[in-house]
Amino acid sequence: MSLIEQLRAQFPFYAAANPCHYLDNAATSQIHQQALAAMAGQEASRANVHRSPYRLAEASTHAYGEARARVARFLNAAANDEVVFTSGATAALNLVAYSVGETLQAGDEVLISAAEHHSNFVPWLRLRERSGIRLRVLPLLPDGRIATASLAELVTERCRLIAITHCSNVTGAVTDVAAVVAAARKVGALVLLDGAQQVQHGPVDVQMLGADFYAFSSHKCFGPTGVGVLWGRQAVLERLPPFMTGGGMVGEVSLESLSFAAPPARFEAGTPPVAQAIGLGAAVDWLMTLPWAEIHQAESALLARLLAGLATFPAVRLIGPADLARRLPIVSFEVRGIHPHDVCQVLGERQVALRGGNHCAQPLFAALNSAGATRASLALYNDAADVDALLAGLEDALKVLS
Amino acid sequence: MSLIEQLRAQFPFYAAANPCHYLDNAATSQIHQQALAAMAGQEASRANVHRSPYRLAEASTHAYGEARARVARFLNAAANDEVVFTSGATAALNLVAYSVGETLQAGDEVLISAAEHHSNFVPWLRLRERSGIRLRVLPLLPDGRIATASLAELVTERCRLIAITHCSNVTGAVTDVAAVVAAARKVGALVLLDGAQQVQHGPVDVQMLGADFYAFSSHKCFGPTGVGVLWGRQAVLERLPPFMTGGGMVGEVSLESLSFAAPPARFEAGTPPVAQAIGLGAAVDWLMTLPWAEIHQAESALLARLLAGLATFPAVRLIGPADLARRLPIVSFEVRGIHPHDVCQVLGERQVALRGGNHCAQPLFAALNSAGATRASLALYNDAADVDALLAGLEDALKVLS
Amino acid sequence: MTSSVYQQAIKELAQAAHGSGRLDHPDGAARLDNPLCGDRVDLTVSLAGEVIAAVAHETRACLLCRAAASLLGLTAPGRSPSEMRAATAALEAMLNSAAVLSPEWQALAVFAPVAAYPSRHGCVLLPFQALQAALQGKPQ
Amino acid sequence: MTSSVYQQAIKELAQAAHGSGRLDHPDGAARLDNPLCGDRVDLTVSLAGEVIAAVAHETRACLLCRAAASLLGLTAPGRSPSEMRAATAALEAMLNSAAVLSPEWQALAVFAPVAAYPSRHGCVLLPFQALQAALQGKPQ
Ligand SMILES: Cc1ncc(COP(=O)(O)O)c(C=O)c1O
Ligand SMILES: Cc1ncc(COP(=O)(O)O)c(C=O)c1O
Repeated sequence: MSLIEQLRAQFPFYAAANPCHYLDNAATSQIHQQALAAMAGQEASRANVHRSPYRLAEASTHAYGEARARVARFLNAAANDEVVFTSGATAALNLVAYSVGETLQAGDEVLISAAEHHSNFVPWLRLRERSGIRLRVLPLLPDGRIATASLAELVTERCRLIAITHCSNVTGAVTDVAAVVAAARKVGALVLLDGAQQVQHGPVDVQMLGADFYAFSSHKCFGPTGVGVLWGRQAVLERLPPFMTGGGMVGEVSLESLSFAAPPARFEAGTPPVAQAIGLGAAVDWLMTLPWAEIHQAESALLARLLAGLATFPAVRLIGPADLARRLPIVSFEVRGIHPHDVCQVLGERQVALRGGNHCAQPLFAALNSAGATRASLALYNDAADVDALLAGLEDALKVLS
Repeated sequence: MSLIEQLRAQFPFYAAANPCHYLDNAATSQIHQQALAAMAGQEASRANVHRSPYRLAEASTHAYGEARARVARFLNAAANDEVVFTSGATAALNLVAYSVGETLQAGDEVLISAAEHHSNFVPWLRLRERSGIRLRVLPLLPDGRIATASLAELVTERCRLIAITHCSNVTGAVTDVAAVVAAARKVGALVLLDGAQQVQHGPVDVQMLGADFYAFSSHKCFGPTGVGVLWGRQAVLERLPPFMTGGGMVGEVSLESLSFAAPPARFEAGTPPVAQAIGLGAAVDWLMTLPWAEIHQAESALLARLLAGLATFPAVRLIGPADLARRLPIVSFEVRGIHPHDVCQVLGERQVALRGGNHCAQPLFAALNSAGATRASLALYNDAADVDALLAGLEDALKVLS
Repeated sequence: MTSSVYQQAIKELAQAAHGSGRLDHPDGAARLDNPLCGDRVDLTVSLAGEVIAAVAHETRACLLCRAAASLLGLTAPGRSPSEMRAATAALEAMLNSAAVLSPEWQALAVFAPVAAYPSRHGCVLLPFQALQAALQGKPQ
Repeated sequence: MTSSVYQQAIKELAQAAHGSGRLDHPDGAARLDNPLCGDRVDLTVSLAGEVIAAVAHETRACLLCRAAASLLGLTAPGRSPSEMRAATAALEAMLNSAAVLSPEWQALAVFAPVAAYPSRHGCVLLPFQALQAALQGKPQ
């Protein structure tokens, strides 16, 4: 069996009758069988986490803690307690916006980029409304990459936080994190990376990246829906107030006094997504076993095949960098005179799953002067037949729609 | 087959080898097979919700919408769009505290009770810190019921919201909602009911209750972990700002202008817990088919057996109303001279699953002058053998621990 | 090279773009966005007594939405606001529950294949909803 | 009527409540709570040169926690802070990873059955952690 065949054999999606050419992985990936089995197994006989001394409760608590440890290993976190489970990347980003936001003063600055997903853009607009912070925005190069050269100008002494995507969900461009972290360190600002798109393409090393926060969603890295992660540097988490509050995260509670548990409990109010976190733990555990060099090579080859194919269509304009370095296999393009939804519709009828529109990134499309794009996003189980089906379908679409 | 046997046959928990006497249903219930299957089926071949015109995405969007419709029926909501999916009851309560909270002024009042779970207590303490609202607290009667007679005094013209539990997770006491709603209407205050404990015991009718918000968690009513519901009256939801922000809930997004989608999307930032919501939909669909009169009779009989059994122990003191009317089968008790965790430990070794401590309700225990209690909470699949195992185990515990 | 949705009639409607433009002195106007896909319709309408005298729309949208706007531009003039409300309801019913169209509104049948794609319903409905919004508060 | 955890030795320790009380002029003090279960230990400690002269604790807690506090009250006096740190580490290792105790700390073995109940580990550790907290910043 080839690597791709081996991988496909582990996904329930490919066991279904007539799986489509699934190229919408940036929206959500398919689930790995281990993640699904771990989640279902936990649910089948369950108890709440937090202390109760009967066998099922001890088992839930243990499995939930083990999931945390697995995510910590996946991110190379310095400690398990740096991993906070949330309901998704959006919730993780909102957690930082509310919690760090509470510590900021009017006039303090937060730096984002024009490439951000709405989930890392709107929370900061809202914080600006609440707290009078100043929001600065890194501009884009014409090919959609973030203009990190502007860091020197935009990171001022008042900058408290740089919140930036690790990889764009539209262009596939990977951010020059080292430059961002270096600029932040100069002024003592924190760095939050939105890793929603990155983690699908392999484990990351938060210590090497040098960031303070890292956010991602389980459903985009082969785990269940309903859970995500905020990793935070322990010393930073320890001095932050909570975001949501409720059961499981307090010390003392009365009308007169209120204290909070240490992280990560402080940030996990209420019953967490126990089974989903356990499913995610299984997914990242599996991800850590994969031959990533080989997979990256395969992904790059497919990406090259797709870009070369698209280049043969005079009506197609690529949104995003054309060179393969510093770029993930997420490919957005315009088709002159044809609306992305019409492209997606025709391709969808041909069993090619794409997504079209502004991809929750209106500021990026405004910056690149585009009304929207069709996006194909590849994952480790995609093969040349998927890419070729897209290219053939696109040829059809041009005929049908012109 | 008896009703209980029929019910048990539908729970994977009872198919496992040696299921314990599970009496920790107020913490989390076991999952129904339909809910588990619906969740797993959705995950096995999936796409994100929100519009994309390929078959899998259309199917996900449809199933997610259908889940919303099912929850709307379960609550007898006036419209499907009154149902907001959250990550749990705690998130639903925080949503109201942040969103309604944003519309309040210093000096406005929020009324809660001393019986609240921390998830409906701490968010209001935090709002008080943020906004300078005044927090008033309905006291308790000696048997733990909320003293609704104090409503007349505590609901002032400045009262904007009454946030109160539908049923206590410690005492099992069901709140006199009609009295609360009547008091609120007099001054134009909104009413939020925390239904986390109630929904496990049958469908509720939010229109008949007359509240404005209703919050609950899936995992406490036989659905998956990782999802919950905030129901809100449409006219109320429409005039509220969002809580979390991000993908899927905006209109226009730019540095200069920001608008939000209509409810429920406005309150569902990011990728929702799609598969979990679909699992919850299956759970409530099943709940709506049950013979509730018969189940309530069985639950009451078991409750009576438990209370009668406990009454034979001179060392046991009940926390909560002794009469069966207006009370759910959640039973907390102290054992003189013995710490709840020691009781739970001995019972746990005997395969009786209980929970001990302050049950995330420190203000209630402070009001009742108790340091904590052991809790047994019954659900529709419990039987006399479960109760008898508890009573026998308690006898043992007294011997072991004295 | 076929598509269940993009039949010749739809493509011709979109191409024709009946009623495209903007009225100088409208009695009503509305801009409707579909935030999830970026479709936008700017619609102006003028009334003559009980009936719609003219409709004009600027539509930046997908082919389905443009075809629907064009059909609206073709059929609305001369009808009453309440007739157009009925048409909108008929269109919605056909999409959502495959309801059969009355003989009067057979022209809407070109959109029947879209029923299978709920994510596209909004594209077809947007121009009709824009007309409703523009007529809001006007005599029926 | 048996329990793997509540063996006679543990019950006797809890009952004896060695070292219960409060020192009048302590060199260090700490209050530690276990918020999830409500256990609380108020601990005071006094030093004589390099060693712990006396320990006193007020413990409102479950039987396991009271037994652990009692064992602490019995064993800490006469030992150095660093010896007690080693004892705490040994206790933690026994609970978390069933590590074997050194001959010196065999007394802790009464808590070995608690290893099977992670939710109770905190109960046993709390008094030892309270001592660590009370010794914080003191000469080792
Ligand atoms: C009365 C009550 N409210 C709120 C909650 C919080 O629910 P969850 O932990 O599922 O968010 C609970 C759960 O313990 C509860 O019993
Ligand atoms: C770059 C980026 N950030 C954040 C998100 C939000 O993730 P989720 O919707 O899972 O919360 C996404 C998902 O689309 C994304 O692509």
